[in-house]
Amino acid sequence: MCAFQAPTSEQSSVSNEPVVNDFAFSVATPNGSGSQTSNNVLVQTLFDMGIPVNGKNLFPSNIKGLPTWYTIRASKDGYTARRATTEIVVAFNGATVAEDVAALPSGGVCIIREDVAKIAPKRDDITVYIVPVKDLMKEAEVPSAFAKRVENMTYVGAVAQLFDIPLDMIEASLLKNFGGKQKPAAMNFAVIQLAYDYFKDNIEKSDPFRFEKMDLTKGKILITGNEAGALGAVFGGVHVVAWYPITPSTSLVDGIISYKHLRKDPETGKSTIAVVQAEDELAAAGMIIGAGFAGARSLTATSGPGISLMAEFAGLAYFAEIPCVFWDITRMGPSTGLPTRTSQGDILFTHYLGHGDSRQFCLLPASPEEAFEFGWRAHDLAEELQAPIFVISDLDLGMNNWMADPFEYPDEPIKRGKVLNAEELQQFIADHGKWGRYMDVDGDGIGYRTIPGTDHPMAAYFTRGTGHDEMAVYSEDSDTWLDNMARIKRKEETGRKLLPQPIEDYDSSKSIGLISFGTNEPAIIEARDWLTSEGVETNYLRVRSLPLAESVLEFVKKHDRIYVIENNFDGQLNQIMRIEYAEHMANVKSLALGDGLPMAARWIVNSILEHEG
Amino acid sequence: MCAFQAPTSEQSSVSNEPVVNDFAFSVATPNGSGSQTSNNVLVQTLFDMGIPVNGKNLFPSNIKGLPTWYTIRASKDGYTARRATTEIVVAFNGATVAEDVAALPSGGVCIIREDVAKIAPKRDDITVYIVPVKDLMKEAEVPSAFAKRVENMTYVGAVAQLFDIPLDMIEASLLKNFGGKQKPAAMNFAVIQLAYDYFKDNIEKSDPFRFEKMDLTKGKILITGNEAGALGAVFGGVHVVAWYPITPSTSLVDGIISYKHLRKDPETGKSTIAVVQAEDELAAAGMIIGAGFAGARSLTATSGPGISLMAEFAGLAYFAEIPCVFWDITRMGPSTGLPTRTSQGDILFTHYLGHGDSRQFCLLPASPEEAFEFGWRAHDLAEELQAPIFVISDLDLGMNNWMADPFEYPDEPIKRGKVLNAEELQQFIADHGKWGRYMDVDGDGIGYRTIPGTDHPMAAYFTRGTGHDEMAVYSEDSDTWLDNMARIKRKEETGRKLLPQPIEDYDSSKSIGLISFGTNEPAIIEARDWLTSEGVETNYLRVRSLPLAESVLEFVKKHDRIYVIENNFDGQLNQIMRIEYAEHMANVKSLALGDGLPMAARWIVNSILEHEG
Amino acid sequence: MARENALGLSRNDYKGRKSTLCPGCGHDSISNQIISTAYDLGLEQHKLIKLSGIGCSSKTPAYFLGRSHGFNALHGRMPSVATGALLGNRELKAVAVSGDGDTGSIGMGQFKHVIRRNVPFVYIIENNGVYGLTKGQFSATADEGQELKYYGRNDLPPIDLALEAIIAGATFVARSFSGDAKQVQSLLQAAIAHKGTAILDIISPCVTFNNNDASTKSYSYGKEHEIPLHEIQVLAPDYVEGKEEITVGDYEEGEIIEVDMHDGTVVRLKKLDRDHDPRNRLQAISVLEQAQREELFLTGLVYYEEPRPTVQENENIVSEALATLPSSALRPSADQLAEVMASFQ
Amino acid sequence: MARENALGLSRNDYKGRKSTLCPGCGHDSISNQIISTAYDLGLEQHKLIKLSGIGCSSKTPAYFLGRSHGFNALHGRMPSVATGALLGNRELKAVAVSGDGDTGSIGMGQFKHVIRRNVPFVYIIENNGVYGLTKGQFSATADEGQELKYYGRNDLPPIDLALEAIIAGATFVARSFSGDAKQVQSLLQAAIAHKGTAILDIISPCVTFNNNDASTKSYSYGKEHEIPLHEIQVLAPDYVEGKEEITVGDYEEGEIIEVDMHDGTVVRLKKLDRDHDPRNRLQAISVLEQAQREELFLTGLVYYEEPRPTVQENENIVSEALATLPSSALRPSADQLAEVMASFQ
Ligand SMILES: Cc1ncc(C[n+]2csc(CCOP(=O)(O)OP(=O)(O)O)c2C)c(N)n1
Ligand SMILES: Cc1ncc(C[n+]2csc(CCOP(=O)(O)OP(=O)(O)O)c2C)c(N)n1
Ligand code: SF4
Ligand code: SF4
Ligand SMILES: [Mg+2]
Ligand SMILES: [Mg+2]
Repeated sequence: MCAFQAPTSEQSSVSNEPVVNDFAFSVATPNGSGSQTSNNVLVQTLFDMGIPVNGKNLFPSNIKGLPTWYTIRASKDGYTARRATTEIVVAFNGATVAEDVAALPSGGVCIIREDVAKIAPKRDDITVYIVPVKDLMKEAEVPSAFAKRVENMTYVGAVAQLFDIPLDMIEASLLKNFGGKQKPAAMNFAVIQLAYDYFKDNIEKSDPFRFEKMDLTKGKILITGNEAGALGAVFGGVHVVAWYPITPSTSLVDGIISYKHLRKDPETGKSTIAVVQAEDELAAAGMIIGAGFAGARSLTATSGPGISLMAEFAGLAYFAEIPCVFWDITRMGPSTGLPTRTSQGDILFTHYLGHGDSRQFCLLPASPEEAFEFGWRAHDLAEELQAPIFVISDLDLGMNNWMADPFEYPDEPIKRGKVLNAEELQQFIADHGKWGRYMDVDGDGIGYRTIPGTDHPMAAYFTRGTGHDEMAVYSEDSDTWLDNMARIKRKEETGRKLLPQPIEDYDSSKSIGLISFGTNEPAIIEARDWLTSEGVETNYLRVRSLPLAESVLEFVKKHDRIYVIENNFDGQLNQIMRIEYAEHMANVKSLALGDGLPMAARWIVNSILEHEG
Repeated sequence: MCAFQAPTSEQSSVSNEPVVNDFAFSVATPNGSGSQTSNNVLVQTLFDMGIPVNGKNLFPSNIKGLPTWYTIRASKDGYTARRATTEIVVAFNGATVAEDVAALPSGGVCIIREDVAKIAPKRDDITVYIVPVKDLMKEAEVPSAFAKRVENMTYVGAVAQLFDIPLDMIEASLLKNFGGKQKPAAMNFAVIQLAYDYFKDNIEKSDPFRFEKMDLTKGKILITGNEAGALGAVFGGVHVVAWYPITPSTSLVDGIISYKHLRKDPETGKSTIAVVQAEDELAAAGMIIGAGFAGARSLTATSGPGISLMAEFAGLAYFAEIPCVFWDITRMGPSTGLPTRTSQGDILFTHYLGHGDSRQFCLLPASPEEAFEFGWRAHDLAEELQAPIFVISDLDLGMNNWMADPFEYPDEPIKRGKVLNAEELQQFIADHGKWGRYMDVDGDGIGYRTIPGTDHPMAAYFTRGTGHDEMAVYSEDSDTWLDNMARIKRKEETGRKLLPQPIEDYDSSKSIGLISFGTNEPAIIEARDWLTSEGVETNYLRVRSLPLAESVLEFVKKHDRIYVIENNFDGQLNQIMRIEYAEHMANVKSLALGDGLPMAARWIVNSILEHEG
Repeated sequence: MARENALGLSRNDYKGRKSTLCPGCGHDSISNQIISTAYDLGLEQHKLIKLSGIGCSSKTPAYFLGRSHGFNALHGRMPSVATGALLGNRELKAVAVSGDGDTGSIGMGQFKHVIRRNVPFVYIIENNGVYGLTKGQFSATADEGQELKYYGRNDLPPIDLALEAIIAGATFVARSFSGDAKQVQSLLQAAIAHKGTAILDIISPCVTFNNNDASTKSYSYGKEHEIPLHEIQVLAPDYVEGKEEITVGDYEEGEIIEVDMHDGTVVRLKKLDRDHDPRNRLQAISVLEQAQREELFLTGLVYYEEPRPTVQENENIVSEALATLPSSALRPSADQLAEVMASFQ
Repeated sequence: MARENALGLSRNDYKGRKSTLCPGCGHDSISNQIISTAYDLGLEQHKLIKLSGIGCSSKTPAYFLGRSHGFNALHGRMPSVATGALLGNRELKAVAVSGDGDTGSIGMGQFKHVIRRNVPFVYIIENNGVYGLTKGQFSATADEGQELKYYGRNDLPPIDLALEAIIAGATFVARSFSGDAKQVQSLLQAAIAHKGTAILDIISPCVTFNNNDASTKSYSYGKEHEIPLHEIQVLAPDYVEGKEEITVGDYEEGEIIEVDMHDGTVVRLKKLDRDHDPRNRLQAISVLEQAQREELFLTGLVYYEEPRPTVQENENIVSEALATLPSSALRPSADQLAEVMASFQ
């Protein structure tokens, strides 16, 4: 396979006009060869040049050797979605060079390692630049222990020279990448410089692509969704993090570990966050539920297989009403599936996670900003709703670098929900005659809880996953059961309003509406412009939580035709909408593609044109 | 609480006319007091008298002491659903006597232990018969080790005398109950006789209820669904049973153990069924999947918490296409819920069990006959579809005695599906140039498999939950992934037609249709007659498998109004229908009640009249 | 007037709801010992939590310490819930109850790992050799070769949960018998003082499903075969005089082992027939290995080790309860966020 | 011409697909030893199955025995899948691979219980002290106090999987080093002959994440510190002469221990520096306990016991494979059904 697709006919060749800041290039290397640094440096430098950019890493489930691709897209118009096609390939992997070259459009560019070039297919309609890696490395005299990893700097030099990236800026981002450490930065830069000079002196540029400084990234940041989510947790007051490693969620917990220091007690230097690597996902879930029961803010991060394993605990948290936060950084399923490919394929299962009549609250971030915001807000919501909150992100958001605005500092005080301390409990009893954990005195389905350690003889209650009355006492009575379930469903309605509401771009003159969620956002933005240019005007609503907000239905009703766009196989958001609004789904069409790749505008446009055309 | 409900106004009193073979009585005792034998004997005897009868046990999640009720309903018209109300109560439990007496209709009967009577509420409008248990037991001179358990025989004698049950028939079923052992039967019968005589000599009957012989049970059997399912598995050729104890599924495996002898090798006396008590549900699932991989027929039985724990393995079996059978004897959830109460609350979760885009085949038996039939057929279907099959029964069917027709011997040869032995593999390769585990040469989504042990150099393949091509080789290629998923979904369509199709009672003159599944059947039968008598004519379709058969949609389309009747909170069959047929659900109404009790006709009738009235 | 402890509470104040277990169930005796111990020690119930898995045994936390928060979690998963709760609030003490099925079968992984993390709590296994609540299947501690009415013969060797605990790194491992009230109380007292996971494997007969004389988990077997490794006396931290008195006067060299617990409590073990020093790991393993081989019902403090750091110590968290830190400790400042943001620019 | 074994197959015929592990990974060496052993023994591949969990280690079954059916199952759940497969077809032999994370963390429960059931198969733990596939987190066998680049210090004591196996009732437990090809092959040969769960805990360096000299799971550490408990020679069932020869001639009394395996294979252990009789359970436990305490890397056959009945024997199933019984053995007759039905009338 290859990370990018062969161009379709309408895009099959590149014109000879200069192309500035509006093309994509893919770097093909074997996994574990250290190309990540090269790619990061390139992305960072383009970003520093003020060019809207994104980088998508398509890596294998393997530590070393299998093919990996990194696609960097610069877009003067600010589009940050994956592009289905790429104009330029850096072909540094013999194992994939055939497909990599074949997928280039006519007029495309191939920057190729000398040894790889020997086995590459020939094409007359593309420009080929050969990088003499061996010679350059010999010249560079890098200590042999580092040679392999530094090799990839040769293409950085080549790219910089060919497409006009200032070397000093490359040097700066290299230094940044090495956390300010001069020595490794210098060693790598020397190789870049050599390659740059080699290209300057020996290669004649014959392609139309070029970068030019802009100022569209000013004030922006480049960050992965998992780092953003981690920061959200840290600023959201998380106390207990329990997890079990699994791709692609691991870096979220790594992020929490690396920002734990922000939550040190200034006097003692001790931490206010505990991060425990559990023995498995069941234990991780149990730990965060235990912490939630104890009144602490807790979080786990996992992916599909972990979500499956946590189902029993998720049902307990739902039914015993324990605040806690689960992150699902979705990867491709079913089963172990494709551990390093992105997907939005867990939302139906997660929304209904747990046997019996469970229904979970889910947040659906679409960007680093939201990963941060939902990251802190999830802990407020968990305590306000006394329920587990599932933040469903995905590999694309979690592990790729996204351009974002610096995060807004949480604009509200921390909300701990309805927790009674000893005095408040006393008052409650005075007001209501008694206190019971699950009494719904406010009519919102949410009781008042006490936490262990509350020094009051009536404060204790018994938490359980078995049937219980409003005093938290075991009960098998039918009416008690029904009352309790009805209250929990009432809470669901409270949540429906409290959770992040959809974001709409609506104009009553348009009759076509798009509905989506999460990381499809950039592709949809691009697709809408593209569709407009094809004469198809669209409105757009992005769902940000489950259960579905009421405005989703309103949006559906206001349109003649709705397309629900998702990155999964079954069209699961559409399925959830069908469950909730079957009566109004006649004009709703599901557009679902679960191919493991971040969504690209092209597919959306083509799919919609097929119906609208 | 109390097992039966207070009568509604229209049913609040019993007339003075003789009532023959058409009433219900409930026996209230503390759990673990041995009343099960008494109740079984009464049900068996009524059955032997040819009277249509059922017994529903409402027991606590406790070994000894908490209240338990057993409701026996005799119905000359053959209705076997639970009745919401009861005319007679055998009040042998002081802890519940207040509610038990209060719930009787005016004109009802209370047969009460002497000591319980002392604390019972007084009512003028019911007939009360006091059973002097202590005196009778003294007279009986039962050895003290047995005294407690035999006490309950006193009400058997009382009931027999009061309502005209022939003592010799009681004696016969008692003997049967003790597996033909004379001694315990005689000891128990002596107490029955004493109570009978006491009632005959000292009590004047002043109520209208009476039993009379009929011949409506001729040729029928009385059996629990779990015994039926167990027999189905034994006649379905199951090889490997792995399980972890959980109410209410345990008796299914107990049943397999007790009928294992039918599958002994005649020569060696060795078994062709292995039954392993696993260390937990995850291991049980793994074992049956391992067995399925090895080509054996395998089964596990569990309930909701186990289904949750098996989610990851269920996804693996789905995606790696391993034949195996899961029984879910549903109990009340979410979470640990009410372990001894019935529910139909797992079908949505089970149908979509596993993260990613999983979708499981489910069978939904409604009777012992179907539990048997689906029991053997599930193994055929699993091997034909190369997929896990989930048989979703419930506590009501699984653990209560149901009247049924003797099971039909499987009318088809055992189907092992597409398995190639060495010669067939050779032929396949000759025909198709190669063989790959997931090649879809028939276009039905189902490949040909080989099993370990096949003596052919090309027979081996590698089973995995990760992405794979049709040769079963690991692949991360997008198109390969999509092709594979598309094939699996094609298989789903094959299954949709192959699974047991719905049973319809349709008459084009009627515009109202009822849709349901599983154990609601008897209540719906009764409700339809009742509704007819109220002027509301209905058609009826019973769903027997998921994904939904095509005829379900046809049925929906043919009606003005559809009611989907379920024993759960969320109306899950309705939700599944909405997912599949959103466009056609405008006139479909969900009637869902998940109160832990087997469904009663009254609720259905009232609910429908509310809408139709 | 009812007797009172140091907090002015009666023993009744340490009870929970009425038990719904079978009359005579061993688990109820253990609940009673927990109640007595907490009452005697004058424990503040609001500083305690009670946890359990699922099973008859796991129901019991509802029946003791009615003024403590409790959590009846999932089958086999109590240890993880305990870990989380004690990280969330390290000021709490936890008394947790599990069954032999709950711990030895479905819970084996969590049992091992909670010990390895040294989560400081009292972990009681109410060991009856069967699954009580699901009506009498063999558990993983059932005797090899035992026959049960419904489930036939048990072909598998029993798992020794005390031995498993030691191998997993437990620093306090005891075995006892629910019929030996005094020993259970002493061990509970010591376990509560222990700064680490304290494993109490208490044989606790199931009178309904496994009380046959032949079963090593029956009352009669326990009564007849219990061999205490030592007599145990637990001296509270402030109990100074008594300590000197007895040490000096009544016993000869080698007849008494004194184990100093972290909080000043002293566990004094008086030698009986056997020489057993619970501070020697290999000896503890050997004695259990021998007990297993020879079917000896040895009870007492089998193993004690100066505790390793607890999970909270390893996590290096603040000494107060995380759960009740003020909001100010929960959210870094806007400046700190700005600084982080700058690093991504 | 390539060399051939008794079946006329070359060593190549025992290979699988090309490995995708990191060059130099210890796991690849073990795959090679499996290939060599199967080739040398002339095993029929269609009578073998290969199983694994999830991890770098668990990928390896794709790289050996390409003519055997394989199952790469779920993380930590290989043992249950193996149990089911070997009940479904008892004529198969199984070689299973797991990792230290796969077995020691998520898989601890199944590890214990598969051993307790004595499922007859070869269970190889490719033990590198880290989670390779998820990029270098500590596993439960990591050294206490070890530092890793991303995950800081490991505060927890390592789990000794060999010791855990013995306590769980394993009848064949060995430890080895992937760098010691000869010993690995000998142990594999003996393990394949064993009628029960054979546990091989093989230290197998992760060159990418845990190959620092200080790590006890590194190549350099293994090379320098390995202390074989004995020299191992495995004599196939038909190897009679040699047996007598050596026993009589070359060694003195007490210098050789011969372990007779169930199928006639003889494992001959020649004494090196230490006296270790693997047939003594307490000795095996002690030696591991000591190794753990003193950080000794002892390798060899640590424990061997005359095997208990296997899971298939306990289940008392027919001696043929259940999976391929004829249909006639799968469905009782109509008469039998009628008889059962009558009993419910
Ligand atoms: C996940 C799950 N599986 C199975 C059960 C059913 N179950 C309840 S208690 C129990 C066994 C209890 O045995 P043990 O832990 O020994 O406790 P005991 O009742 O003997 O005290 C089982 C299997 C359950 N509740 N949850
Ligand atoms: C249920 C589940 N949780 C987590 C993972 C992610 N995961 C894959 S391999 C692995 C650890 C592997 O470690 P180990 O067993 O030691 O094998 P190694 O890679 O070191 O050989 C983990 C946690 C998974 N695949 N499935
Ligand atoms: S069944 Fe056994 S364990 Fe359960 S309450 Fe009764 S005696 Fe106790
Ligand atoms: S990461 Fe480690 S364990 Fe995995 S293949 Fe590489 S060297 Fe082997
Ligand atoms: Mg038990
Ligand atoms: Mg490892």
